[in-house]
Amino acid sequence: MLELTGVSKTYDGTQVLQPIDLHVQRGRTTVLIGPSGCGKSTLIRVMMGLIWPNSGTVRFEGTEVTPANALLLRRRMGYVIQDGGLFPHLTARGNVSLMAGYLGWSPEKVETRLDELAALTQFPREGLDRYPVQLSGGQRQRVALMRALMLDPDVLLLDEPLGALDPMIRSELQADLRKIFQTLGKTVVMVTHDMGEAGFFGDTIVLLRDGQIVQQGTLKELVQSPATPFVRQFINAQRSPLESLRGDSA
Amino acid sequence: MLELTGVSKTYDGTQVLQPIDLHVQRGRTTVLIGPSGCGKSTLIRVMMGLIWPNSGTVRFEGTEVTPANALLLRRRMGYVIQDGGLFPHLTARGNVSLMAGYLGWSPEKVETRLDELAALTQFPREGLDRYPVQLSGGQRQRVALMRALMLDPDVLLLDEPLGALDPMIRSELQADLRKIFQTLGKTVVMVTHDMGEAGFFGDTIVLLRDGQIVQQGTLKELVQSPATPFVRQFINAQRSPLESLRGDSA
Amino acid sequence: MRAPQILPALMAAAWAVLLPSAGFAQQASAEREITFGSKIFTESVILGEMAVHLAQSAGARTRHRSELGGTQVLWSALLRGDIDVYPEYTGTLSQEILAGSGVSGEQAIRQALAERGIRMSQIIGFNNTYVIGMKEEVAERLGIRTISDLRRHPDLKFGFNNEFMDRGDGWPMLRARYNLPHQDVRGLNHDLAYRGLEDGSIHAMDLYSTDAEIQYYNLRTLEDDLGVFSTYHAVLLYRDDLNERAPEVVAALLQMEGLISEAEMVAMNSRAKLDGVDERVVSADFLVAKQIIEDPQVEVEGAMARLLRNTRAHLFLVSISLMAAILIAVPLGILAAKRARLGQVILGIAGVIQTIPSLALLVLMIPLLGLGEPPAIMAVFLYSLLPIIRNTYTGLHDIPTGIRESAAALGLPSGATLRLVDLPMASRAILAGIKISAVINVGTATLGALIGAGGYGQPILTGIRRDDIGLILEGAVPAAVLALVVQGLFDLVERVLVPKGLRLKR
Amino acid sequence: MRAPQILPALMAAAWAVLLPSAGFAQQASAEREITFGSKIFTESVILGEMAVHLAQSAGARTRHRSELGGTQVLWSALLRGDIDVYPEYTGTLSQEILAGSGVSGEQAIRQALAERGIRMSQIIGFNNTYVIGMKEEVAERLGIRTISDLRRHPDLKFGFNNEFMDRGDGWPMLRARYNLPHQDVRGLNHDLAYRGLEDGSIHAMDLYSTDAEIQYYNLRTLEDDLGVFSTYHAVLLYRDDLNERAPEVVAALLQMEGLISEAEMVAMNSRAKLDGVDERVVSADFLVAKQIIEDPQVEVEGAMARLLRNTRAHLFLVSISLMAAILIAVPLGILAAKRARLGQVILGIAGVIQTIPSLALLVLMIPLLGLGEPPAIMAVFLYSLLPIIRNTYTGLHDIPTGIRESAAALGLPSGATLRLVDLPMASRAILAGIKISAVINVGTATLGALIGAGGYGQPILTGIRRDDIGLILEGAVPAAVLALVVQGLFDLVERVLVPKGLRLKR
Ligand SMILES: Nc1ncnc2c1ncn2[C@@H]1O[C@H](COP(=O)(O)OP(=O)(O)OP(=O)(O)O)[C@@H](O)[C@H]1O
Ligand SMILES: Nc1ncnc2c1ncn2[C@@H]1O[C@H](COP(=O)(O)OP(=O)(O)OP(=O)(O)O)[C@@H](O)[C@H]1O
Ligand SMILES: [Mg+2]
Ligand SMILES: [Mg+2]
Repeated sequence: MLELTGVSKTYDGTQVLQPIDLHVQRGRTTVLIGPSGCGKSTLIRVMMGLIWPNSGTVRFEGTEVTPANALLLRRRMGYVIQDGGLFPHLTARGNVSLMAGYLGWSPEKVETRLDELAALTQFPREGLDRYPVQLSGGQRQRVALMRALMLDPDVLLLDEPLGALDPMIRSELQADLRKIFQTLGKTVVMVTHDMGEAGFFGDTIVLLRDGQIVQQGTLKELVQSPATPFVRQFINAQRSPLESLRGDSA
Repeated sequence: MLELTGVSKTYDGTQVLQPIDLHVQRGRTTVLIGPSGCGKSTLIRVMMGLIWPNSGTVRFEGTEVTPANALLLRRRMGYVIQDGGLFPHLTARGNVSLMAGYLGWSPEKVETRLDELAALTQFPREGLDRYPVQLSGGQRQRVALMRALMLDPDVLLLDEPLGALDPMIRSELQADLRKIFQTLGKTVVMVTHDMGEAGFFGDTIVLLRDGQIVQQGTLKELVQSPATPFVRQFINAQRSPLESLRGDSA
Repeated sequence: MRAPQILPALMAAAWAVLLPSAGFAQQASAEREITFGSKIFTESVILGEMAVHLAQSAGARTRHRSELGGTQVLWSALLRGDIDVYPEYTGTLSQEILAGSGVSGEQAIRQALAERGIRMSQIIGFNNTYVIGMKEEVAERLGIRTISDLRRHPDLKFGFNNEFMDRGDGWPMLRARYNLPHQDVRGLNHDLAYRGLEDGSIHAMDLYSTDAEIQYYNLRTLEDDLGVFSTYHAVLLYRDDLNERAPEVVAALLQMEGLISEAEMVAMNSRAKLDGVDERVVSADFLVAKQIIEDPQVEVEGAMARLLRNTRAHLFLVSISLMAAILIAVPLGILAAKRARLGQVILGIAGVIQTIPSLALLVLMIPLLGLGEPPAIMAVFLYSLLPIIRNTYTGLHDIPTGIRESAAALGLPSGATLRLVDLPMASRAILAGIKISAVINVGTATLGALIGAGGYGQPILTGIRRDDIGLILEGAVPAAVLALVVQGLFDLVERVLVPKGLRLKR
Repeated sequence: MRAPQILPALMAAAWAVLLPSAGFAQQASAEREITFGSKIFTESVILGEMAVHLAQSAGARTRHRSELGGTQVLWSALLRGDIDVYPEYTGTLSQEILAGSGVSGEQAIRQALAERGIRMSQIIGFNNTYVIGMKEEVAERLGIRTISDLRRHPDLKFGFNNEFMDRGDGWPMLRARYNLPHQDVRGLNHDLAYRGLEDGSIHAMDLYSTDAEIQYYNLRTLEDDLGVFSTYHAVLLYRDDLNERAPEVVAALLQMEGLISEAEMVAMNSRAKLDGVDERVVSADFLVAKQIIEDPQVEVEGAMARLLRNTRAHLFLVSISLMAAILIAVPLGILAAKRARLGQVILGIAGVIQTIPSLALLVLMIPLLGLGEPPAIMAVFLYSLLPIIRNTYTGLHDIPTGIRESAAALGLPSGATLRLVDLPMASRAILAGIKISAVINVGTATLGALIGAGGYGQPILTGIRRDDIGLILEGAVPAAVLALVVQGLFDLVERVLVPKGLRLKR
C-alpha cells in the first residue's frame, strides 16, 4: 500500500531520517516504536506528504506521492496528529465533521457517524459541543481519533492515538479498533510507546533508532531474536502495571 | 502541605468536581488516577490557583490560597501541564530558564542546572536551542518537565508528565525522579494513566470518578480491598507489555 | 457684499481647484431643468431660494445648488452652463469678476457680461455694503444720522473688525475721506463689538448693511453721506440662452427687480440666521406677503432633518466605501499572505496610496469620476485598504504551524482551508483592521463635502466658513459619534464572526 | 503680475487660515534682523533675493521668508511687522490690496499705503502684464509689431490660456477694444500653446511680459498700442519704521529703483526657471554685472540638496511622531487589553481623534504649539495612535489560553508576563499596527508644510501652486519611496523582534 524507498530527511543539517526502505502492507497494521526523537512522527509526516523527504520516494498504491497529488491521497488517509492538532475555533463536533461537511455529507449522515464514533470512543455526548480548550486531554485525543476515523479511510496513520487515555477506555478502545481494522481490512500505521499496545495491534513492528530501522518483524520475532541488545533492552523496559506490587510483596 | 476542603467546580452548569476533601501530605507522592474527563487536571489547576473553585478552600501550608497570594505560592510549585504548554516563541532553553532568568540567576548557574536536567531527562543537548515546533512530542514533554523542575520547587504537580515518552527513557526517568522525590522530600501530585507508574511512585493513590474520590490508599489497598467493583476493574484494565505474546503463545 | 474673507478661503480654494476641471457632470444627464446657484452665506441662499420659488411659480422644474464655494465657483459654473441663474452683487462684478477690464458703471458691466453670454437683471433693490452702526438710542441722543455727524463727537469709541481696520476700502479710507478725528479705535471681532455696543464700551462698529444683527440689536446705520463705500447692489445673473429656453421663467424671475429693500433684507436675514428659519420658508413667506406667489407649502428641514440628511449621506459614503474596501482588501491581504513576492508589491502599493494627501487624491479623482459621491467614495475606499490588507496578511501569518498542518493533513484544498480554518483563525486580526479602516473612513469621508458628496463634512465646512462653532460641531460631533458607533458595531460583529472557541478563557 | 489664480488658492487659503492667528512667533525671539518676504513664484523670489543681497551689502542681518502663500499673506505679514520688505506690483496694489478704496494713480496709492505705515519704492523698471506673443520669424514675416497689426491678418490662429479667455481683462476685452476679427481662438494650456507656436498650429498666444519662455522660444511680444492691459510695475514695499531702524539699508534697497528692464527680468526668470539656477545666484550675478555689489559667493542648493533638506525635515517629523506614537500607543493598547472598560474608552478616543479632519487638527494645534514642527509633529502623532493601539489590543487578546495559563502557572508577575510572554507573542500584530501607522504618518506629515514644518509637503504644495508636476513629484515620489522604505525597515525590525519560534514553518 505504502512503499518508502530510500527516504531521508534532514533538518538544519542534522539527519533525522537516515535513508529508509519500508513497505507498509495493505490491510495490515504496522506499529512504529522507538526512542523519543528517533523520527517516528517525521516518518509519518513523510508518508502523508506533509513534509518532503530530502531523498527517496514514497509510493501510495504504486503512484509516487508528489505535491500535486498529495492533497487527494491525504483524503484517503486518516491521521491522528501526536498532539491532537484540533482546530481551536471549532467545537469537537465541528472538528470531527469538518471534512464531511466540506464533502457535502447530509447532516443526518454526519450525525449518525458521529454517534457511532462517540460510542466507539466512549466520548460523552455533551462534550461534542465543547471547544478544545473546554475538553480534558483524553477527550481531545478521542476527538482527534474520531476526526481521523470520520471518513472511514482505507489508510490510518495514528501517532500515539491513545497515549492520554485511561487504562479502561484505552483497553476497550484497543479491542474495538483492532476488530475494526481487521474486519474492514484497514491499512494502519501506528506509533505507540506502550509495548502492550504494540503487541496487541502490530502485525509488523518496526523499531526505529536515530532515524534508522533497527529491526522489523512480529513482536515475537523481536522478543525472541532481537537484532541487537538495544532491541531487547527497549522491548523490556516498560514497567508492568502491577509490578511494583509484586516488588512490594516480594 | 496541600489541604483541600469541600472543593467543587462547575463549568456551564455541569459539575466537574463534586465537593472534594483531600490532604496532600508533605514529602509524599500522591498519584491521581481515574477515567478520562473525571476531573484530575481540573483538580490540579485548582491546587495551583489557576482556576477558582465554586465552593471550598485550598490551603497551602495552612494559609488559604487566594488570588492575592496565588502568584507567590505558584513559584514554590512546579507544574507540568498536560499538553506541555510550552511557549512557542522561546527555545527549549528559553522555556526552561525563563523563570530563573526573571529571578536573576547567573548564566552559569542556569547553564549548570540545564545540564543536570538535560542529563536527567536524557534530552539531547542540541535540542535545547530548538523551538517547540522543532521538537518531537517526547522531547517537548521533557522540556515541560525540565521547566517544572528548574527552580527545584518543594511541590510538584505533574499532569501526565511522562505519557509521551518511550518505555526506555520513561522507566529510567521514573527511577531517577523517584529517587529525587524521596531524597529531597518533595511533595508531589502526579496524574498518570499507567498503573505501573502509579504503583511505582504513589505513596498514596487517589482514584477519581466523575469528580468524586472513589477510593484512596496505597496501590496494595486498592488492589486488595477495592471500595467498589469499578476500582478493581479500573486497576486491572491495562494490558501488560508482553501480554499479547503470552496470549499468542497460549 | 464682501463675503467674509479668511475662513472660507479654504473651502473656496478647494472648490476652485475642483470645479473648473470637472463641471457638474450630472447636469447633462438630467432633463432640462433650470439650475440655480447661491453662495455659501445666508443672504445669497435666500435670494437663490426666492428665485427658485418664482421659477416654480412659472412652472419650471428647478434644482438649487446652494452654498457653493465662492464667487469664482459660481461665475465659472454660470459661464459653463452648470448653473443658469445666481444672485450676485454689482460691486463684486466690477471689483472682482470683471476686475482689471476697467469696466465701471452699469452699462459697461452689462456689456461686458453680454459679451460672455450672461445677462444681468435690474438691481433687486438693497445695497449690501459696509455701513457704520450705532445703538439707536445713542445715535438718537447724540443726534447722529450720517457718518459726517461723527466728526462732531471725537470722543466716541469705535470697535472695528480687523478686516475693516486693514482693508483699503475700510477704516483707513473712511478716516481719510471724512477726516474723522477719533483716537479710540480698536480691532474687535463682530461678536465682541455687538456686546461692546450693548454695554457702552464702544459706540460704533462696522457692519454690512443687510446684516441680520441690525434688527436684533436695534442699530441705526449711519448714512454714507460722502458716498465713500462702493455700492454692492444685489442682482440676478442668468445665462443668455435662458431667454430662449424659458422666457416665461425669466419673466417670473425678473419680478425680483426692485423688490427688496434693505430693511426687508435685514428682516429676512435675521429670520433665517438668528431665528434659524429655513431659507426656503423665509423667501416663500416674503413672496406670499408681497402677493407675488401663493403659499408654496414649503417643507422645512429642521436641525434634526438636516442631521438626518447628513447622516444618511455620510453613512452612504462610509458604508459603500467600507464594504468595497472589505471586499477588495481582504482578498488582497489573502493574496499577499499566500504569495510572498506579490505580497510585498500589494502592501507597497497600498502604502503608497496612503501617502497621497487626501485633497490631492480627491482632486485626482475628479477627472475620472466627476463631482459628487463617486469620487468621494473612491478616495475614501482607497484610504481604507491598507489597514485591512495588512491585518489580513498578518492574521494569516500568525496562524500556528500545528493548525496549518492539521488542515493540510485533512486534505482540505486551499480554498476550503482558507474559508474553514485560516479566515476564522485570523478573524480577530482582520476585524481589527476593518475597525481601523472604518474609523479612518468616517474621518476621511468628511472631505467628501469638498466635492459635493455631502455628509458630515458639509456642516463642518460651512461652519468653518461661517466661523460658526455650532455648525462645525453639528458635523464633527456626529462624525465622532459615528466613529464610536461603527467601532461598537464591529465589536458586535466580532462576537458573531470571531469563533467562540477563540474567545474562551478558562 | 497676476499670479496664477486657481491652483495656488489652496495653499494661500491654508496660509491665510493659519497666519493671522499665529504670526511668525520666531520673529520676536531673533535679534533685530531685517526680514524679507516673497511670493511663491520665481520672479518674486528673485526680487526678494536681490533685496536681500543689497541689504547684506549694507551690513544688515537678513532673513528671507521666501515662497509665502499669496498676496494676502504677504500684505498682512507686512502690516503686522512679521516681514519688513517684499516686492509687489502696482496693479496688484490697486486692483487687489487697495481694491474698493477706489485709489488709482501712483500718488493715491502712495498715500493710501502711507496711512498704513507702508512705503513704496519707485518702480523697479519692468512691467509684468499680459502680452501677446508670436514667433519672432512669423511676426517679422507678417510685419506685425503691435496688437493693432493683428487686425490685418484675420486668419491668424490664437491659442489662449483658459483663464485669459474668461477673464474680464483678458481676451474678451482685447477683442472688444481692438476690434479683432479672429475666429480661430482656442483655449489651450500654456505648454500646448508654446508647442503650437513651434509647429505653426497657432500663431499667437497670451503671456506675461516677463515670462521666461519669451527668451527660450524666441518670441516677439506685441506692443499694446491702445494700452488696454493694466500696468503691473514691480516695486518694493517696506515698513515705515525701517527708515528709522536702518536708513542705510533702505538706501541700499532703493538702488533697485529703475534697475531692471523687461528683457533683463525675462533673462533672469529664464535662468532661474528654465535653467534651474538658484534664485540667489541669479540675482547676485545680476547685481555684480551691474557693479552694484561684489560677488557674494552664494552657495547654491541643488535639487539633491533640496531633496536632502526635505528628506531630513520629513524624517524628523516622521521619526519623532512615530517614536512618540509607539511609546504611547503600545502602553495604551496594553492598558486597553488589560482593563476592558477603560479599553473601550481608550479605543473610542483614539477613534474620535482619527475623525478630526487633518487640516482642522493642524489649525487646532496652532494656538497651543505655534507654527512649525511642534504642531505638525503633534498632529501626525495623534493620527498614528489608533492602528498601534488597536493592533496591540488585538494581538494581546489573540494569545491562546494555553499560553496564558503556562505563564500564570510559572508564577510570573503580570509585568514580567507582559514583557516575556505577551508582547513577544503579540509582536507580529503590534508591528503590523506600527507599519500601518508609519505609512499613515509619512502621508500625513506632508501636511506639515502647510504650517511651516517643511518636509516633502513643501515641494508638493509649491508644485500644486506652480502647477509644476515636476515639483509635485519631487515631494510625492520621495514620500511614496519613504513609505516603502519605512515598511521595509519595519519588515527588518520584524525579523529581529518577532521571535523566530513564531515564524517557523515545519
Ligand atoms: N472550560 C471548560 N468548560 C467546560 N467544561 C470543561 C472545561 N474544562 C474542562 N471541562 C470538562 O471537565 C471535565 C474534567 O476535565 P479534566 O481536564 O479535569 O479531566 P481529566 O480528568 O484531566 O481528564 P483526562 O484524563 O482526559 O485529562 C471534562 O469532562 C471536561 O470536558
Ligand atoms: N522542524 C524541525 N527542525 C529541526 N529538528 C526537528 C524538526 N522537527 C523534528 N525535529 C527533530 O527530529 C527528530 C525526530 O523527531 P520526531 O518528531 O520524528 O520524533 P519522534 O520519533 O516522533 O519522537 P517522539 O516519540 O518524542 O514523538 C527529533 O530529534 C526532533 O528534535
Ligand atoms: Mg512523535
Ligand atoms: Mg487531564
